[in-house]
Amino acid sequence: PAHAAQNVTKSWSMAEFGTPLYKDGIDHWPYANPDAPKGGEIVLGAFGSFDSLNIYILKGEWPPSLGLTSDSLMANSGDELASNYGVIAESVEYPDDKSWIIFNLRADAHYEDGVQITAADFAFSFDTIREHGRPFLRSFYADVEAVEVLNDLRLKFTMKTRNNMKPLMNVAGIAPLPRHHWKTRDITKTTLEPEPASGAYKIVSLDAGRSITYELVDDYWGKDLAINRGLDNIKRIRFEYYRDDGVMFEAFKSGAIDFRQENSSKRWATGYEDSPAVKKGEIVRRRVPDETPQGIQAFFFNLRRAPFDDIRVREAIGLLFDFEATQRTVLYGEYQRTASYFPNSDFGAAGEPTPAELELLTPFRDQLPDALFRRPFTPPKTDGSGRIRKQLRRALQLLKSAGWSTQGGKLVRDGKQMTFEFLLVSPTMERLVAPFVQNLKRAGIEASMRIVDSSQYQVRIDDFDFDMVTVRLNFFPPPGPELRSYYGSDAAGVRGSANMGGIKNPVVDALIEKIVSAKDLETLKVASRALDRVLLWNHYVIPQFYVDNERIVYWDKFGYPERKPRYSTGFPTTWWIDKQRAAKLTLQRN
Amino acid sequence: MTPLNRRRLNNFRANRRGYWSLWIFTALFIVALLAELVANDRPLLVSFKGELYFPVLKVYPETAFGGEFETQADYRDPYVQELIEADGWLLWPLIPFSYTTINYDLPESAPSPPTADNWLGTDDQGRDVVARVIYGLRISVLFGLALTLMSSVIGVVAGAVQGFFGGKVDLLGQRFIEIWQGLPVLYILIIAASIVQPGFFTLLFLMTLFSWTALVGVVRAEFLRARNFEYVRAARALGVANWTIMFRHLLPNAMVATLTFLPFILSGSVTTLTALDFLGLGLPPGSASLGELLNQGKNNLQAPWLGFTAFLILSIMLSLLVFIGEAVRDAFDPRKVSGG
Amino acid sequence: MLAYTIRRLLLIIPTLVGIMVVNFLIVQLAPGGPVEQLLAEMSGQAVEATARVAGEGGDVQSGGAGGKQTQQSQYRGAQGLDPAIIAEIERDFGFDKPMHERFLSMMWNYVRFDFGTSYFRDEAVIDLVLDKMPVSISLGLWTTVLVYLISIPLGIRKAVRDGTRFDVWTSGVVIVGYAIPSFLFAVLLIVVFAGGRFLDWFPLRGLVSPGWESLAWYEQIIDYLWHITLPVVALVIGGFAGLTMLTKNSFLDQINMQYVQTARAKGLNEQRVLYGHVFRNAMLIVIAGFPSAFIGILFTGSLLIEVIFSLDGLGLLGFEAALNRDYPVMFATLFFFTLLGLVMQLIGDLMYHVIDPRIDFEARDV
Amino acid sequence: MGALLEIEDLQVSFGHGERRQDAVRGVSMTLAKGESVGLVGESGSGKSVTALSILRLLPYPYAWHPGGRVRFDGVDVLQAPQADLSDIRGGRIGMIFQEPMTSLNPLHSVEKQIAETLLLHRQRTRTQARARVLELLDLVGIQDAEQRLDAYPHQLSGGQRQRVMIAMALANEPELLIADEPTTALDVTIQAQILELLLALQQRMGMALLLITHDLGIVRKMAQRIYVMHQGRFVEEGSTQDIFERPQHEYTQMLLAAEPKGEPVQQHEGAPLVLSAEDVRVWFPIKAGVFRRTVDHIKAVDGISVSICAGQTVGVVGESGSGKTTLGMALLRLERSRGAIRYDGQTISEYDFKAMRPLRREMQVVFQDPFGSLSPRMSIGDIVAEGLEVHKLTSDPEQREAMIVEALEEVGLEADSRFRYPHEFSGGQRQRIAIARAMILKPKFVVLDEPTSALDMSVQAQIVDLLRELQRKYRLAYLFISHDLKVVRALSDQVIVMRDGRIVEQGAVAQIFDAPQAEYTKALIAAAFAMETIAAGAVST
Ligand SMILES: Nc1ncnc2c1ncn2[C@@H]1O[C@H](COP(=O)(O)OP(=O)(O)OP(=O)(O)O)[C@@H](O)[C@H]1O
Ligand SMILES: Nc1ncnc2c1ncn2[C@@H]1O[C@H](COP(=O)(O)OP(=O)(O)OP(=O)(O)O)[C@@H](O)[C@H]1O
Ligand SMILES: [Mg+2]
Ligand SMILES: [Mg+2]
Repeated sequence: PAHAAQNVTKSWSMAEFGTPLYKDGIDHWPYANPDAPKGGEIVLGAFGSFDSLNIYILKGEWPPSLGLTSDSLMANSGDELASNYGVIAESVEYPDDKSWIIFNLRADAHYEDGVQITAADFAFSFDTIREHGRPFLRSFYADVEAVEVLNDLRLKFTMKTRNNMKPLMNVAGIAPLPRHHWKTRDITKTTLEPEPASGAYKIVSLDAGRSITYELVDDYWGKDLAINRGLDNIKRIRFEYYRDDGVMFEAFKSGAIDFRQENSSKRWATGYEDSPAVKKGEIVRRRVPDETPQGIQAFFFNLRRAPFDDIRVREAIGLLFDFEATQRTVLYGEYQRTASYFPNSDFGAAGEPTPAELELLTPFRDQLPDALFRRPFTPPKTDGSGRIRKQLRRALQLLKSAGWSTQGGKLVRDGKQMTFEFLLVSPTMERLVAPFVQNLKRAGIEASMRIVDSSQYQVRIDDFDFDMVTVRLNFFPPPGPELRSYYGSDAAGVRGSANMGGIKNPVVDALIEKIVSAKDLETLKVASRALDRVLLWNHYVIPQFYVDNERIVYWDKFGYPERKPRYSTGFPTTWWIDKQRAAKLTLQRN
Repeated sequence: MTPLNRRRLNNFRANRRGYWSLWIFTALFIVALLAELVANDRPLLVSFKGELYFPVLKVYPETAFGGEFETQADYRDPYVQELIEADGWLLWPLIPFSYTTINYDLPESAPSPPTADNWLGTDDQGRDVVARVIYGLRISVLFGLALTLMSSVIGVVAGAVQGFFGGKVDLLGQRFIEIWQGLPVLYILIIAASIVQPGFFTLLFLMTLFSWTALVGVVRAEFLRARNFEYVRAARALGVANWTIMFRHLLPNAMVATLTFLPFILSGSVTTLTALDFLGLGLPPGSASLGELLNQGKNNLQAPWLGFTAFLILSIMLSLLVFIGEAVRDAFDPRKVSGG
Repeated sequence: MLAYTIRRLLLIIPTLVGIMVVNFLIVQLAPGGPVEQLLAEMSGQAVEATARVAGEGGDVQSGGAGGKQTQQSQYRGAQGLDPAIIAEIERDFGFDKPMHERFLSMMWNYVRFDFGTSYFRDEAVIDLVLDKMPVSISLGLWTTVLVYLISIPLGIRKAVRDGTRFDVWTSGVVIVGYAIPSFLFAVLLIVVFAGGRFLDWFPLRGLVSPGWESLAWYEQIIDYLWHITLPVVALVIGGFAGLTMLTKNSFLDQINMQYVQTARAKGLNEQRVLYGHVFRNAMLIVIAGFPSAFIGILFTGSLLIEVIFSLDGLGLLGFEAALNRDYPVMFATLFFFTLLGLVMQLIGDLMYHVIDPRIDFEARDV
Repeated sequence: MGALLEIEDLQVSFGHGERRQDAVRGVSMTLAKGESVGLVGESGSGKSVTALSILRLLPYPYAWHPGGRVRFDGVDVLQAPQADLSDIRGGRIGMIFQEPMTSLNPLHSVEKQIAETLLLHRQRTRTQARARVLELLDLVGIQDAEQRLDAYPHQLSGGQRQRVMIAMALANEPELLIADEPTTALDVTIQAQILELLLALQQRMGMALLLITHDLGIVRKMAQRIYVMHQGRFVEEGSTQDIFERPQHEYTQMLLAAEPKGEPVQQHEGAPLVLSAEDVRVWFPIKAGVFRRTVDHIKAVDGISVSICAGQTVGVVGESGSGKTTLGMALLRLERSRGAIRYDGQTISEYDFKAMRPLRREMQVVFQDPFGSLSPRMSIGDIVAEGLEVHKLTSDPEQREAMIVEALEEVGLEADSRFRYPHEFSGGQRQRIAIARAMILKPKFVVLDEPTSALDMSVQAQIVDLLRELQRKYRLAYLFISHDLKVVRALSDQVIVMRDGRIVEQGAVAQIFDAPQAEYTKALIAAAFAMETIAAGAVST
């Protein structure tokens, strides 16, 4: 009744901004092959262990592959970042002010055991999250006011927020919990008993912590949905768990694992050459472009502490980070230098400021460096030889202007040498920081490293008890309110906040508000680019790098569609087993 | 020298392996102690405009050689080298790298395999392995020796006291040690790390706290047995003080386990040192230690020279120590008489 | 001895309590507790406990969710977690109560053999431990058996042939074995015997094959041995040196004693002299030290091997619990193993007396 | 009849090069089946080493044979393979070692030690072996044999250990028995019993006997021929009768002439009381069961009172195992005991170790087991000098050296021996080292526990003279424990006769020896006397 006055959108799909890419009535995803043969069996490696199948509660570790067994109300396409298409939901309805959303469920959706999926199952899901869910899950749905079962096939969520699409998008991702199964079981406890699957795969066997095997559900209700055509081709997928990454790698090379996403540049560069299977072409190594926007990884100065409160000092230190040499000597040339707070995406600034950006920024002209308005920000670039005379010269100039001078080879002010500490949690970062430390030493700065364990690290970060850390911030495009906690002045003072550097800048605050309140994607992008420039030119961090491609290696037995989804490799859902290749491979290997 | 000591010395010499091991070990150790002169990224001697400079010992700004920076000269920089060679010369140490020197002139990403420049290759940060081994040996051996000495002295004394006196001393001492051994080492280290800056001596102190208990059990057992021997009674009859009985009569006869374990404790402490690294309590990152090399070997299986070097050094060191230990044993074995 | 034994048994109680109190206090002092651990995990900063030993898969990338953003990791980078939620976690973990109360209730539970459940896994600690037993016992038992069966005869032989070439090369071999870092060796074994590069003879992981239950009993044994071979070899390799040298040296110590001459005069052959007479005299330390050595191998010795061969044992459990601040698991394992250790220690002491009846534990007042 | 044992020009050396010592410098002897041969000679002359060579038991390769051969029944022992050797050792040749105190495996029970050789050479069942062990223990005169089966060597007295040793050697009724001072720790009655046993075996089995002893009476009684050894060589050999009646070599003559003679030092009237003890008791618990609970006690010393004045020697004689050693230890507060002990006016029975320490200089002891009482890793010099250091008698290193040398020379050892370790000496030499260690402190009261048991007559006489000399000079008080009644008589003014931990008789030496009252004393004296007569008889026939 309250929303009677509003315009209600009803659709099969929705997007956080603008309209979804694909219209109702598509035959299949363009990145799926509807003629892909079904069948076959593959083994994949997984790291770590699992001891539970209950993903809702805090306790227990569950296999991430569990997603294979459940469908949600809606799912996004592989070509978009923020859009949803109905899976169990046939259509959605929501008003202009986005204060609620109603899902209309498909009547034929049912669990693997034949029981129909109803609105109450989702309500049960949601209540479970509310009552017993992991804190993270709970906070994820914190914007939801209430859930309401209108009838068996109609489900309504009301939101605390207005005019914000995000909560709607979030609830669309909820998967049903089979109430009939849980009636006799306790959802607050871990379990190793699979529940009836709502998705394409079901669990056929598992051995806690060691392996889990999925198999296609015979009469999966959704197999003929357009969005599912050509997907889920492999009949059986087994995940085997390894405790040691190196061993998992060996297992892949010995043929015990079929597909592997190589996330180590070192291994990518050096691990495969001498394998006979690679030489013979039995193992395929491929690099596929990765267009997923990424979070920024950077050295964060603790701006609360001297001398990092001085922008000249920050810039000088940034000059001494020799990315090019590092790239060459320790990174195998596999990385891209990060030059934006929103790397690998078009939310970040590129080139000279556009008129639209300038328009946003001009009011703050006197609070911003002049260069910002004229030049694109580029991180310092060296020749990669490891000798950074040019950068050093500039850095020393800057430092001098900030009141530092060299005495006996040391950089001092008021008789004290500049010293600071890199606080690290992962020992692998040492390789990156060590050359940096050496360069700092050349400038007479005494930098040291300290590696601590996670809990201690957390405490020190929470207490802002560090000089410099290296952190990677999560990024969920499009940028939104989380920027307040990342870069907002208010967050700078809150213990445990994500603004660990302590950025306090009214310009930043103002721009963030612009982003959060943006009505359409374009405005948002302009604002985020402007913000990017402001942050960059303030040298709050020393950006590091990111990888813009995914490296996959697999035994040559697969077929895959010509076109891959934009934001993923498409494995394993769009891939299939190529019988011919598989046969040839078996022949060769014996 | 009394004939008895001469006899011991002869016995020691007669064990050729042990004798040579001692020399080799001493030589290695001396080289390691002089690491700065053997492996350094600063020249031993620079002659510039007729004047002599000692960069290893002193800090000279680049401006001293006509350069532009007031910070310390980077002698590996071709620019600086040209400046100096224009009017002088440089004398480099045998290995022109220090343990922190990053060799940027690598054809590929580190770790890179052995070459004429880097005899044992570089580690995964592009640092010369030979240089790191030399520096690492120094710190590891010094640490190992100190730790071994301290913990075995404490351990032997504690074990001896318990075993010799028995009764309440033993009963309570043992309970104390049990509780002590039950201490959550990991947490204490974490706590310590959050209070103090870890360094050589902090680590030495902390590790001694926890490693002295290793020998107590065996020494105690040997003393419990040996205190029943007739010669102990004879010593008592002479009025020899308890402590003298313990250390003059019993200890030499209850040293089997201690002497056997010493080399192992020493080489073990090398690895302990790195086990702590990740707690933020190891030696500061970047320090050269054998354990660190070992760790790199594990993380870089594709670069076998790392693990292999570490393993080689460790086994050579341990072998030398064990052989020296055997020779010492022989020297003090009354029944062993050298043939020559 | 009876009185002594009873006294010792009674003393176990205060010792145990002492250890628990000390641990409890110290653990409270350590920066970062389970709540922080959980927060670190939720914000993606946590580094897997085993990453330190197992090597991280990734590159020089900081914490934070990897490239893939799964539903589970969509936590919005700590927008400052709701204090209410933190309070709730604290309540869940029992941190809302004062320290002494927590300690007392824990001890009271332990007395009733209730060891609680893990913070992070929904399993009774007892079950967790029992679960890991097969792996630990397998590794511990076989390793111990092999090490002792090989080292002792070897050490004896070395003592008899002290200074010969045999002595030298065997010393070399055991020392090299000791110096080989066990993880390197394990990985080497995997690469050579279980990888794709050379020989593919042994399985890579686990204690038994999938579907082991359905095998015939002899196949089960074979399968088990097949799986256990590499890990045990990797564990054993470093174990010989100490014991071999200890045996050798204590034999050297005894071999010239008068009673050995007597034994020879009886006409015993060398073997029987060594094993029948010298053995017991020389092996006091070795034999009596056995129980605690076994405990050591069982519970801590095999962490890396467990990780590398994807075996879930007590070593790993304890280590993860300590790093993840999973206190119930930590304290329960501590309690359990300390108790076991104390009993073993007592048995070891009583063994001294059995081996050498001259040994007693009384004070000497004359 | 072919010789059973032939030794041809046997030489034994220890060490090489500079430090080489020639212990045996070429000896030859033959021994026929059933024959008894005596080997006598100076302490340290190489008797034991010769005996050990016969079984190839020396510490090779440190010990070696520059030349010579040993043949036993045609087998070249020094070259024989291990298997043949095992057969001969223990099976065909039995050996009684000189120092029974240290020759038993400390961790094996009596039963195990004896049964082992039985099981090895005479495939018997365990029960058979056990029966035989009991029989043997009975034969060698150990009472309550059944109870003693589970005893460990450290729970036995010196004599008991020696008898276990004898039982072990005799267990398989060997063809040849090498007995190296087999009766040193035995009282005369037991000694007689053992010798009877040996004779009987010889007659019954035709066992040959190589008897090494310094007790001429025993040789005389047992041996048909005698070899006299001096400085690694046989200086004389011949039939017993010839040797005793017409000794040729001057060393032999000296040996035969030497005998502890003389009278005890004359006592001063009213000499102060040095030590007195009342009702001393030492009970050793007997433990049984899994938890080793005490079920009974061995009353080693059961209510003994003694008092010793300055300059006085109290001899203690008695059956082996009667508690003599234990009494001595208790008086010195080296064994826990009950009953009051007073020394020099102080009641020391309540003193703890610390309080006793200053007194130790004045109260010394020579242990019955000299080998065990010497720290194996200390040189003789250090051992002897230790007391000096403890009681700070000298701080000057030169004076210290001089004192050591003097003490060693007094007991007939070379000065150079101070740089050697205990195991490099002969039994008799070790005994003298122990004496030197006690005497160097110039104590006031000394317990001498069989101090001369391993010494030949000449050295014995020297030592007795030394003791008397010291006593005269410093008015020493001795508690002299011995089986050798001759020596006891030569030294003591008072004698205590012990049996089963109690005093049987006590009195002045003349009274005990000439007019014994108690049955046991009578038997003891008679046995000693009988020995003499038998020996004499042996000579005359
Ligand atoms: N530690 C002990 N435990 C049990 N019994 C012991 C112990 N020491 C000695 N005995 C026993 O005490 C008794 C007395 O022993 P002791 O050594 O005093 O005899 P002894 O008179 O010196 O004999 P011998 O002349 O043979 O040396 C013996 O029966 C012996 O077995
Ligand atoms: N292991 C050894 N090392 C060096 N010298 C030794 C060793 N054993 C014995 N000797 C020396 O050999 C000589 C002979 O010793 P042996 O034991 O045969 O004397 P013995 O005639 O039995 O004397 P006793 O009557 O005192 O027992 C002695 O001088 C002794 O010092
Ligand atoms: Mg002798
Ligand atoms: Mg005695």
